[in-house]
Amino acid sequence: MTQQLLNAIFIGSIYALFAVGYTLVFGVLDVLNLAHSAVFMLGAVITYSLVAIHGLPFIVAAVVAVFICGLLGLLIEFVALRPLRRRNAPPISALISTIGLALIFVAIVEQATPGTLFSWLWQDGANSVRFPSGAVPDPTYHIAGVTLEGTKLGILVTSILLMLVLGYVIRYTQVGRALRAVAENRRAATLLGIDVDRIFASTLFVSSALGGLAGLLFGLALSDISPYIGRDQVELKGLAVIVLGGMGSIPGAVVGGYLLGLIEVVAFVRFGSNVEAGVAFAALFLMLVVRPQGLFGARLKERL
Amino acid sequence: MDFFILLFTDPVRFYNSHELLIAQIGVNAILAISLFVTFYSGQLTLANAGFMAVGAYTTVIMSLYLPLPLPVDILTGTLLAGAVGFLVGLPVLRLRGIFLAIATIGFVEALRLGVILNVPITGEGQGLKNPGADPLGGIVPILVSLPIIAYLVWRLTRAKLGHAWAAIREDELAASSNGINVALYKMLAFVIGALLAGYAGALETHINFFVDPTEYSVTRAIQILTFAVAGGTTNVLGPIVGALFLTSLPEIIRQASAYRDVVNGVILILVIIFRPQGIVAGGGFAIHRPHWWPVNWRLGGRTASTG
Amino acid sequence: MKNRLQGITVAVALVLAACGSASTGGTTSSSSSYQGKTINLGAILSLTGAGGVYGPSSKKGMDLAVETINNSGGVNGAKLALDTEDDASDKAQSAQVAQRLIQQGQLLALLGPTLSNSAVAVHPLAESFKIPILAVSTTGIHIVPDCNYPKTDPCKYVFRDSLGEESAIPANIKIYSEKAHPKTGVLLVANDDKFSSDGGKIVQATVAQYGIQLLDTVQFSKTTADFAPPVTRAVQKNPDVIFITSLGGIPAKIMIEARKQGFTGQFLGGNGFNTAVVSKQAGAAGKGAQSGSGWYINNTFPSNASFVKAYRDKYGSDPDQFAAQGYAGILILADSAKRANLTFSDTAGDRTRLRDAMEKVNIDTPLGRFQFTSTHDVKQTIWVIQMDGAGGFNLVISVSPS
Amino acid sequence: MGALLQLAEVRRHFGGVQAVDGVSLEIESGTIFGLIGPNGAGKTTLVNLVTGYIPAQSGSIRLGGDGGAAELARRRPDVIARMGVARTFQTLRLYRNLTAFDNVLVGMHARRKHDTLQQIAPLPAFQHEPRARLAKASALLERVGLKPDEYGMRRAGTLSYGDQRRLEVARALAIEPRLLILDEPAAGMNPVEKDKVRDLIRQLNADGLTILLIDHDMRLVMGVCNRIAVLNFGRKIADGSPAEVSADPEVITAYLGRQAEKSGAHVPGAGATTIATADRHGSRAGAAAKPSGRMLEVSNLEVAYGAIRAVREVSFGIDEGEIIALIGANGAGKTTILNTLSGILRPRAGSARFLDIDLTVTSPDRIVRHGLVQVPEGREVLARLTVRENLELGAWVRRDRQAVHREIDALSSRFPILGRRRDLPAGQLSGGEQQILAIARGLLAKPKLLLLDEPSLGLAPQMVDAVFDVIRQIHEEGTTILLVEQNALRALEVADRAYVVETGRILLSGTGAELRRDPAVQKAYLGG
Repeated sequence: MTQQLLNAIFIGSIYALFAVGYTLVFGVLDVLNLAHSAVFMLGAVITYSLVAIHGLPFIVAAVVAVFICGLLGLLIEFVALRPLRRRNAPPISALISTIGLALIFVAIVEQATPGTLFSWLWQDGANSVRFPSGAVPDPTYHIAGVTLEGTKLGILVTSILLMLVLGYVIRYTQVGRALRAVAENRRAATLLGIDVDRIFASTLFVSSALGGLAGLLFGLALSDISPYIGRDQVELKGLAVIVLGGMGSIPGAVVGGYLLGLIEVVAFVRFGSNVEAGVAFAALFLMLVVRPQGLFGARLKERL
Repeated sequence: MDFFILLFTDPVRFYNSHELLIAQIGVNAILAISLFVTFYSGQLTLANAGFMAVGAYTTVIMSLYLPLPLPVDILTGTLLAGAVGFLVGLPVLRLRGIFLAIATIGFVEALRLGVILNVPITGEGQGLKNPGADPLGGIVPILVSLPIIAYLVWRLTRAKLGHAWAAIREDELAASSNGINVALYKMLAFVIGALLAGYAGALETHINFFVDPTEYSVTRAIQILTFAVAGGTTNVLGPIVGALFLTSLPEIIRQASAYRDVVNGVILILVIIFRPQGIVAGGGFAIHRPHWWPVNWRLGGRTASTG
Repeated sequence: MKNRLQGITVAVALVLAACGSASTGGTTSSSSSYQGKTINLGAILSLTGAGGVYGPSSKKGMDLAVETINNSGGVNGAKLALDTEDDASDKAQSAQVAQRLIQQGQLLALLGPTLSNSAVAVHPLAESFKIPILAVSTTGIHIVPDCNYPKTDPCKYVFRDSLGEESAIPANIKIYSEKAHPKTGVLLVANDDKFSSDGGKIVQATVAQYGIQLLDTVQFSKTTADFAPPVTRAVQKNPDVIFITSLGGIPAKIMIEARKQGFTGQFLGGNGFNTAVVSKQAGAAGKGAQSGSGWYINNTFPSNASFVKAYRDKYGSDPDQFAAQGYAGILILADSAKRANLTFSDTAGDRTRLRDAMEKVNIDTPLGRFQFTSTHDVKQTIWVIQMDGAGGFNLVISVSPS
Repeated sequence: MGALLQLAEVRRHFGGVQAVDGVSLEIESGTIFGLIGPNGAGKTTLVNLVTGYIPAQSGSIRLGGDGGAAELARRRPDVIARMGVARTFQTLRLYRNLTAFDNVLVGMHARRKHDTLQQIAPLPAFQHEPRARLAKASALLERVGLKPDEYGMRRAGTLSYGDQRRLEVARALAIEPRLLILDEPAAGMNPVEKDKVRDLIRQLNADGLTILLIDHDMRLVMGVCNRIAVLNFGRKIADGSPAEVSADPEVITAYLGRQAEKSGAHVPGAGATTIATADRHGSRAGAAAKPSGRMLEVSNLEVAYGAIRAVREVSFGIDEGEIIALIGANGAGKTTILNTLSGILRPRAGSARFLDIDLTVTSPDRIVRHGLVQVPEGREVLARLTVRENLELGAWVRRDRQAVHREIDALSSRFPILGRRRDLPAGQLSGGEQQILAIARGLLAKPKLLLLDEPSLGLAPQMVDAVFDVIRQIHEEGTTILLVEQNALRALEVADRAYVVETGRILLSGTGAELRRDPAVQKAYLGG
């Protein structure tokens, strides 16, 4: 059971890290960025290719990848979100345009094999790979019958640190205040001289950078990097997480992440494995029915 | 392109060699309509994939275990889907916009991963073969019912029912001030949508031989949404065109085979940006020019309400 | 360039050998000349989407075979033409593509589709159109001959050259238990795709007869992010064997996690293990993981050696099981066509003739000596292999067909 | 004739605020009953209680009728509507994307049989009823003065403001109500349109309809109502004939605010108001001293929302150091003018220059950076941020953090409420406190020109005084101010010059004193 609880915490921190970026965009822009999972995937893929194909040391590769993912965030803002915002299209159309981007990102990686257009980015097509052994040290400790994996501990620490930093920025810095101001009332924010569009762009940058980071940590700790890790493994779980925590709430996303990890593992241990996959969504459904604003409920406004 | 060449030079052969595609278009069109109905009443739901599953599985299971005529199986599947729709609607219809959408996603996945994969009678992960399947005959009921359904829905939107839906979509508060029982009419839309989705699901099992859980995932739900939104949700023609367009797209752009999904995505984005109201919508064939930079600086719709 | 030519000539020699052997294989068909004709084949493969892990390999194998045969004078002078279509790993599209190919009218046979789910939709279609279809990668149950399952009438036009899990898994378990006499095992199975849960059922059905007690069956979803929980549960039962029936990267992820958690026992599995990618991903953790395979890359008999060489020359990378089975698929069809006295005028008739000829196939392929059973399933040597911990495989033993 | 609607001791509070506080009134059937009161007096809340949008917390609301009276409290809005209570909305709530016809047809919902079958089988036999309905719909449009063949097929959103108001009335009539509640039907209309509305109301009443009329426009209300009740801060302060009510001193106070005795008018809990903080003076000294020059120049400004032209050929200018007031009724276009100056809206024509920048093209944030700052209507403080954070954000455009912090401290000692509440979410402040916060926030941006939109909106009289004191002070400290007010007389007290805006046009202009004496203005704001 201890082992399983540890497992829960590790999964939780990955969920949380993914969801933080997800929820940030929703909180500030009122749109669900369905390309977030694709950026998550690219975070892992880019890091991998920099290490395995271009032979950079892992840390360098990671930093570069995270930055690139941030830029992808800007791409999302400029291609999929801003044009729609300009003409007051309903948030649902942003849903579709981000789906479109996600499709493109995944397809590009999925089709990249040696000798193709994108072989510099990825060479294993739809296959799933892991970082070359030795690229990163991955010690494993066995203490009192429990297994502690270095990489996972790494993730745990990183994600907690990051969330603290992010939390601090948002709560105590001028930029953070501006962010919350825009989230609450774009008009008022504008009248204070805040360039709302710039805030949106930087939100996308940060959110996507976080998403990318989450992705590469995922690939590292679970030795699984493929075009589908975003879409299949975390996208919907991430949704469940931000709903549990309260859509748009950063602490909500963090708590929600760990909560979901716990729920899943408990369900797995108590009621057997086959229920585990469904439980996240049952939880999501119930939470919305019982308490739509989630645990750390922000206000609910109509969004359609 | 040879897709069109064949279509125009030799329609008969085109039909013979694309019957399944056409059938699939029909099914998808019905699904898109089922989403359109709820959308028309101002609700964004993704539950259709789940209702589909109910319809499909019920039909197949019945034809496996009960010696009843096929229509009975299909009818039962459809009605059951409607019933499930009602039960799901009770709790979720309080929710609005994206929240309703997400709740319904929860329903779909919980149904798929939680129920279908754990109830032996559904064949779990292995899925179920449909003995009654007849890919070439299966197209008939589809092609027959699509126009009927389209017509019915079109007339509904013209009837008192439709006016109430439109009113609720436009402004729930004003609607109730006109004596419209908002909750009731929302539920009606939701259930009708469920019935249609269930029916489509039931029909689909007869053009492919096999039902398995993977088909009734959120991916499918979102696909249905894109049919409707890309096609346009101002009138019932939109979803049909959307389904037609997006379903045949993979066949049309086979040339781009490897990067088909890229093309898919690009087209999706282009449509949503240049035709925000969908392919079929008011404003004829006007193309919306996006103002890439703040020529006409606006903040949301919010400003227009001040003054 | 030079050695590439060699590769091809060897392969050619092979094909001829194959035909020779075929005629010794009992058929008395005089090989009539097809000079200037074309034998059109169609393949439905998953080049994009989830099946993209397998489809492309199959395609490479087939293309290589077609090229080789055509470069060596074709089939009684007739050229082979292969039309490969992607089904995007989607069942519905798979059936649509199949119908289009069939209705184009001049195809004599189809290969594929890649995924079991699609096969279930496509095969009955081919059957009802009376066109031979050869599955080259599907290993689930109810593929042949009962493509109409649960209807009992056998499918006459459906064949496969990919070793089914029904043969591979039991053979593998048999070999291992005869060697190591494991007492206990735990099954880890993905419950949301046909291939995996088929495999699971087979394992459950097999273990008993070798006195292995299945302590637990842990199901999981393909969408599981972290396999620590299922693995923990399995490892804590500390079984002698962990059976894994799943696809893609999952087996590797499980092995890695299990080793981290201190599992020292044996991994047994099926076709899910048999690609170099999996072995590579599993790395050291996978060392010794054992499975039954339809093909083994290091087999030295000429029909395989030359295939592997030609493949490396053409694509600059190692072939995998799916490439081999795709390649074999073309050889099989070519050989059958050779003996089928095709008319090239009456397509329906030719399709049936081809079908009849296929039933009598008996040739050397990269998979080994190949025949069809009376139920159109694979009759070949099963190669029991182990991951070598460095992205490759070692042969444990070969089990010749009963 | 008995009472059609009876309210007894109806109460409703939101959080701490008593929105409707024990109101009782009776509406005789067949009469026109007026309900007036300053903004935020609880008029609309009362309507929402009657129509069931907000459940009353206590008291009873009874709809009289032939079959005895029925209790409305705690019924669903749609039920109440079907019982014959129809309403229009203060903020237009038309189905903007439906045609005028469809709007009316939807209105008939409650009085219409389900026609699904007829619609599905559109046989001639079935067509008579729909045709009858269409006829009725066009009759209703006629009745409110919209030509069916001209407007019937146009989307509601594309109609002019006045026509939309009319259409909303037609939609309300479609339910064949016994009681019609009109919530500010004449808001933002010019005198001609208002006269039309008055005639329409009279007409409807003559046809035997009982009407509850809520409006700001005294002329209108006084003109048509048989009886009037006045609300202020949720309480009924007067009830009687137009004459009685307009004579009532309490009513006049409520409308004009107390004539603030300059002495001892303080922000509640304010310390010595004279502490005009040292460094603010320092930073302003120059500004105050500067010879006054043209600061803002607006000429022939025209702004439109879609089809509706909200502002037309507006021209005015502001010299450095002035206080200029724009006064006028709701929806007259004052706020639109401010938002255009702030760059949130773009004019269709005309020019607006502030110092050396062109306001019609500069982005809102750069406009603020150049020192043109708006304190928006309804405060728009960031409710979920603390008072302190709101202030910090006020200085977003500045980089001199230390100075900012000093000023914040100064402000919080100057307005002790802000000091004491600094760590509370701004949403928890009272209206007046929020207004002060909003102004303080605006000051932190170091404005050269400060736009104040309705600073006294919905404030208690003594709060109004406090706010105007603050305005006077900051003006004395050298900030130029453009003030938009409904509370005309108070605005005119402080303003150097003022412009009277009506339906998007500038009607009159002159010094504050002149306008205060101007009978036209008196009339416009006091009726009688």
